[in-house]
Amino acid sequence: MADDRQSGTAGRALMPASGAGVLPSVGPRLVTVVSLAGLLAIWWVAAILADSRVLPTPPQVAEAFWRDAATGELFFHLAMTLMRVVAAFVLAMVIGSVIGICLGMNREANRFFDPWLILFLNIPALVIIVLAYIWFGLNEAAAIGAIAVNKIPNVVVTLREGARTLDRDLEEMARVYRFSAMKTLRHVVLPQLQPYFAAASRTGISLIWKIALVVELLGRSNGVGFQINLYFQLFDVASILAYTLAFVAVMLTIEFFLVQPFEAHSTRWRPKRARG
Amino acid sequence: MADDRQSGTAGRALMPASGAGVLPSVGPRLVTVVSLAGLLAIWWVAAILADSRVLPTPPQVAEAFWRDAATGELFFHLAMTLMRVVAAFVLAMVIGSVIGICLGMNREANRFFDPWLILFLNIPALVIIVLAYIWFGLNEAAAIGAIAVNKIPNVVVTLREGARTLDRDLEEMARVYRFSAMKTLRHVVLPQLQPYFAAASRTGISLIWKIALVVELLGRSNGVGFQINLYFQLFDVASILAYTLAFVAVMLTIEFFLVQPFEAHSTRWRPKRARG
Amino acid sequence: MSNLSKPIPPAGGPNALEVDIRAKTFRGADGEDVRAIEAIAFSVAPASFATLIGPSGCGKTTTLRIILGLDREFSGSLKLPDSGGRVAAVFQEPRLLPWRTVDDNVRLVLSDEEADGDLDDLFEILGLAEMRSRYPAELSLGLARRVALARAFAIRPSLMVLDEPFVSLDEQTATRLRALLTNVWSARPTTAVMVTHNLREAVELSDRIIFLTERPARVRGVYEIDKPRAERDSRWREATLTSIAKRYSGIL
Amino acid sequence: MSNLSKPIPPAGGPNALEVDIRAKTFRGADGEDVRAIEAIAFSVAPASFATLIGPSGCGKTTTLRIILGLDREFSGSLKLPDSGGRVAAVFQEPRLLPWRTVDDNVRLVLSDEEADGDLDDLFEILGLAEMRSRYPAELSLGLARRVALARAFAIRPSLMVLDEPFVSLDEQTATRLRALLTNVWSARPTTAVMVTHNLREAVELSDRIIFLTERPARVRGVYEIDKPRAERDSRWREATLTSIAKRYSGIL
Amino acid sequence: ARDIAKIRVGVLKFGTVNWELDAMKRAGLDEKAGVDVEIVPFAGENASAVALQAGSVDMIVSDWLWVSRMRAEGADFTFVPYSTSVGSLMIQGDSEVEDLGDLKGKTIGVAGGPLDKNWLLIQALAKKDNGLDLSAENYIVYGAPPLLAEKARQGELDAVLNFWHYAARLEAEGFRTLVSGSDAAMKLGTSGPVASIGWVFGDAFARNNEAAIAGFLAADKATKDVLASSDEAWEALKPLMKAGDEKTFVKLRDRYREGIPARSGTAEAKDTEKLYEILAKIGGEKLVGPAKTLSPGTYYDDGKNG
Ligand SMILES: Nc1ncnc2c1ncn2[C@@H]1O[C@H](COP(=O)(O)OP(=O)(O)OP(=O)(O)O)[C@@H](O)[C@H]1O
Ligand SMILES: Nc1ncnc2c1ncn2[C@@H]1O[C@H](COP(=O)(O)OP(=O)(O)OP(=O)(O)O)[C@@H](O)[C@H]1O
Ligand SMILES: [Mg+2]
Ligand SMILES: [Mg+2]
Repeated sequence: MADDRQSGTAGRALMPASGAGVLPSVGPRLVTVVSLAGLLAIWWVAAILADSRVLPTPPQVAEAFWRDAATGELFFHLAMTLMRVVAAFVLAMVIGSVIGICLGMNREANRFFDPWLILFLNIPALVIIVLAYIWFGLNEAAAIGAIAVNKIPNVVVTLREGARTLDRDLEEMARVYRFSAMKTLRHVVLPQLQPYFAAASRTGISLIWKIALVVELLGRSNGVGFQINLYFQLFDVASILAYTLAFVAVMLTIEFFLVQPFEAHSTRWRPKRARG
Repeated sequence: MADDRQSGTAGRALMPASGAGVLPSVGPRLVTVVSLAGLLAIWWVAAILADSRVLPTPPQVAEAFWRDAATGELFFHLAMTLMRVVAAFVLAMVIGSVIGICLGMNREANRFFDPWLILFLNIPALVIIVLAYIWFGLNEAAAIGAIAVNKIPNVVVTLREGARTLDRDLEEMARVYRFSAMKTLRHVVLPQLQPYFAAASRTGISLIWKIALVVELLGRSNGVGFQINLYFQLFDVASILAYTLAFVAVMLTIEFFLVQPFEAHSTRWRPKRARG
Repeated sequence: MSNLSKPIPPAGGPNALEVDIRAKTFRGADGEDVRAIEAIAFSVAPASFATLIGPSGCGKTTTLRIILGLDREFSGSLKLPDSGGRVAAVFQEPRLLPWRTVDDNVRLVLSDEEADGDLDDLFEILGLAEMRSRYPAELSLGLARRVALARAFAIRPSLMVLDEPFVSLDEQTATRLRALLTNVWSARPTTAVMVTHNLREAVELSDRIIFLTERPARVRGVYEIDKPRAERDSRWREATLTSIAKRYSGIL
Repeated sequence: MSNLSKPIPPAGGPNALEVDIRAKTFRGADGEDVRAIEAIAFSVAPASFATLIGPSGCGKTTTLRIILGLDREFSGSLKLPDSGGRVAAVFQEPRLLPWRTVDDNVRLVLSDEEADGDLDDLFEILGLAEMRSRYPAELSLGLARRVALARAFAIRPSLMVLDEPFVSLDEQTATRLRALLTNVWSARPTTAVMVTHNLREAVELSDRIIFLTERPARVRGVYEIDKPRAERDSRWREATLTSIAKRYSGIL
Repeated sequence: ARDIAKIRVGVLKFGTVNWELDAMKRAGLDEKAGVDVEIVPFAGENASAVALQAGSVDMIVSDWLWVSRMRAEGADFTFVPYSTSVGSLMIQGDSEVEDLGDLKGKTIGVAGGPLDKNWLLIQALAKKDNGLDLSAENYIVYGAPPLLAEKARQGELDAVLNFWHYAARLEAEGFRTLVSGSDAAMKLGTSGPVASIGWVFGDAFARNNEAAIAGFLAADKATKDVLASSDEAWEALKPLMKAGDEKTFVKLRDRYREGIPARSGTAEAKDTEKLYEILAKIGGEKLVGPAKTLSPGTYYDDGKNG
């Protein structure tokens, strides 16, 4: 049987490969809006069906949001948490990446420090946080340090896997052409680690935020974690969700207006997936 | 200036590339033992210097360990936690990988579900756990489900990054040679995702264990998390560390006797790093 | 490798391969368009062998990708000899699975029934007998290219697509492999399209040579060869080369 | 690209390149040993051009890797022409950084002082002028190989190492690039080692051809060429090829 | 044998309630009262609240304010007083602080967060007696109770408001009470100590398991009588209490005994309503929820007290 694949007109061929697809006419922004609307709809229906204090409807959460937003309280706590999250994130990514890349590239060091890594990976957040507070006092530095220490081993593990898969051919090329260490790092090593950085930072920021909640619960007097715990004692789920969603909204904004454009730019060299 | 690189004798050339290094005569097992001993020494010295109830010495922790080990209590709680960790791990890895690979390979699906993913990434563990307990009761299924739901978004994010970097050339080769979907998955896709699986499982098991602690705190009557919190209320750091280290020991055993041999086997095809 | 040892009835699809690419444009990462193909139209009769020759970067690989169905974003049409049949492809790079041994790389393209077949002859003739349990990273480039050839020869395709199959091999090995290809192909004639920069090779193997222009590629001319392969001796070859060189300046 | 436009005093290291590999064995992933090299010893006089020819998989690339200092696990010794000097290498695969444009890939090998230099001539002559802002994934293999050549030609090395530099190029382009190499090299003679499967190319470019045996590689013989490059016309070339073919059977 | 009523009680494993229930089971007092009490231990304060709402236990210990708020929002929980022991503001034994007024400018740790009842009462008291706004003019640290106790020992905190058994332990270590929650309440106008924590269970459960509730409350009273009088009964509880030393043990025992409510719930209700008003004023809607007064039915009415 002959197979006659007629591939449209000349106009089709001029279309960029990435633009075509199931929803070719729908812009990416619109997809996101539809997606969020879908999520809201599911939640609303579920809340109405459940009809329980434990799953409030969107308006109830909105009300809780406005109550605390009107007094500025919500923004204050959100800002405090964000400050801690950002500080700990930067610390953890920098330290964790450096260690991870070194371990991934050096078998002996890795063999030696692997047990330490597994230890630090598995120390409960509670233990680290309490020890940090006890040793360094109930202050901001202890809080941020404790969060970072919790996250560092995860970054190390992810980047170490990345460093293990570094392309040997390119490394050799860089060596033969006498690339300086900086040049090699910037142009050869880091671009290869991009997906690992992406994974480590996306999972990282969420992990850090979750640990920040515990840190605030155990020994800070402000922040979203502090508030959530307060409302948890009162079993006020609507307020808990209001704070959670405020944070999620911040994350979505960062994702769509900072991370995704940056990522699209830094991976524009990748061959597009075949769609035969 | 002439550079005369004399590269040892014939015997040297016969040595496998991977065996040579800074510690060529020291076996890998010994390195691990030395590493653990070093860790113990640091801890011991620090504990003696600190001389505080908050940082007990190794013998004090050992004593706490034996106290609860002798009654069998420690092993019971450890077993319960391990059971939950393993069940949640399997669930989270399977579900998360499937979703992650699909999203990584399909731009449209990813654009739609990305906001959902960010939402689920950032919902505090507390909220998920409480909702799970309230809706499904304080039972094992709710506990394990809640842990898995907490971890799934992380697996998704990591595997999605992996799936985005899949080699287009190999995919095309598989298509041209009419590989079945199963064959493509098994021989083309999954081997490329190995480092992402490794990262997701290593960080995953530790995250799951940490969430298990919270789950046990909030609604189980056994498990290491339950015990650690009890001892936290008494501020008995020695006992907390005893339980923590018991878990870490299990993880180390798994790492060295299961994960590492498996990994060495599944990555034996990788060209060895140049060590010029 | 049964198709090496016993004669097999002529195969290949029932129809001619008909390629009619009216335009192919890539959208570059910098947003600019790259016109790769202006117009390439040719057909390959059932069970005959066609070769594409053209300057580096003119659009040969792109044409093969379109034939293989790996790129559908072009304007024009394509008719395959046999839509259900299998395709044997040798890509311009080896494209081996790095995590599978040489043996497994070849065996994976076999269907489930053939998977346990005896590949000893094939590996032997390609000089890969010693390498079967190696991984691709342990091969030299020439060896890896031979594995890619083994993979293409291991199946019974209805269409063969070869992108510079004999490059990076020493003259002796290349000659041996060309002979192998001729044998395999004569035993079971298959519609075949090859790209090469080696006119000698083209003249030795093809029934029809299609010359392409610089990018964006157009067909510059088609040279038909009617002489049976067995009769193509070196005198005939030199004469043909000269006649081609006269007709298409700058080819040799 | 200054070394293309103005004449430069002869360069290359002050010493001969001396290679003396007494054994090179790989440990395969399956635990078995692979003897790649039995004994390869040769020297390349300062500012002269040597070519290695040998069967596919015999150990040529391995030898070059040892010269480049990428593999130190061999027994034997190595003397470089100039340990401080730079090395220009064309690997058997292009080895471009996929995340950098063609222009950046070439510019990155320049030292900081040269980095802003004018590369227009170089790109023009290699037929890459239009491709400078492209990424490697958007290039055909032939184009990518030319970028790798551009990279090697952009610097002023004291040693050149070329692994099949002109493969996968159409005859016209290859001829142009060989001429370019001859020019660059004559303007500033550098110690050079090349691997090729193309004896014609070797005869055209080298001062000395080293023939290797099958794996494990030994030196089969060395053929010296004294004729100045300018005087190597096609009649002399055919005669030389015949004489080599007579001496080393199976080469052509 | 007749069907014995069953009741599942969620308690903190190392909490005081567990001591009492343990003593009850040990003496078989629950069976004597015709009820089988199943102790379900938890590790965290909030776990039992989750368990009650998930229906995994029938009864927990919590405070009436929570019950009132939940009722206002539609839940059917009800409350029977369990103990008048509440948190106390503790200071180091050799501290120069004599009254709340001296706390100005100090660092104060507060377990339970800004909406803790005792903290609100003590703040109100400080404002009334000393004209001091504690939270505005001091550095307040909210945190986990064990952490704050440890920080007080370390001297990082000048004063700490903690739950009663942490307070008792600190007292055994030489700390002294500056003011307790019930002191503050009484100074603000209640006629006696009000039991702030009690047994909490659903109205529906009580309706369907009247015998179980009645039996349980009877057994509870009997247990309290035993613990109030017998020192031997306490010896058996020692391993559970993890007191550490004899002094702490005695402190814990004595403070427990002091906390046994003398009045019945209905008798307390009037004081509670007053307290609710005070709290509603200082804590605002944040604390008490939308209801301006104590929700009706907050105190369990078994229908016998008329
Ligand atoms: N994905 C792509 N995006 C943009 N341009 C592309 C892409 N693929 C190929 N091209 C361009 O299309 C042209 C033709 O490429 P093609 O690979 O078909 O060349 P070719 O004839 O096979 O050359 P060679 O002999 O070097 O292999 C080249 O100029 C190449 O740069
Ligand atoms: N890392 C390695 N591990 C094991 N064997 C190897 C490794 N690298 C090369 N070999 C083997 O060593 C031999 C020589 O390889 P080399 O790459 O030097 O060949 P070559 O002469 O360059 O061949 P070609 O002309 O095909 O490029 C081959 O048999 C190859 O399989
Ligand atoms: Mg091509
Ligand atoms: Mg080679």
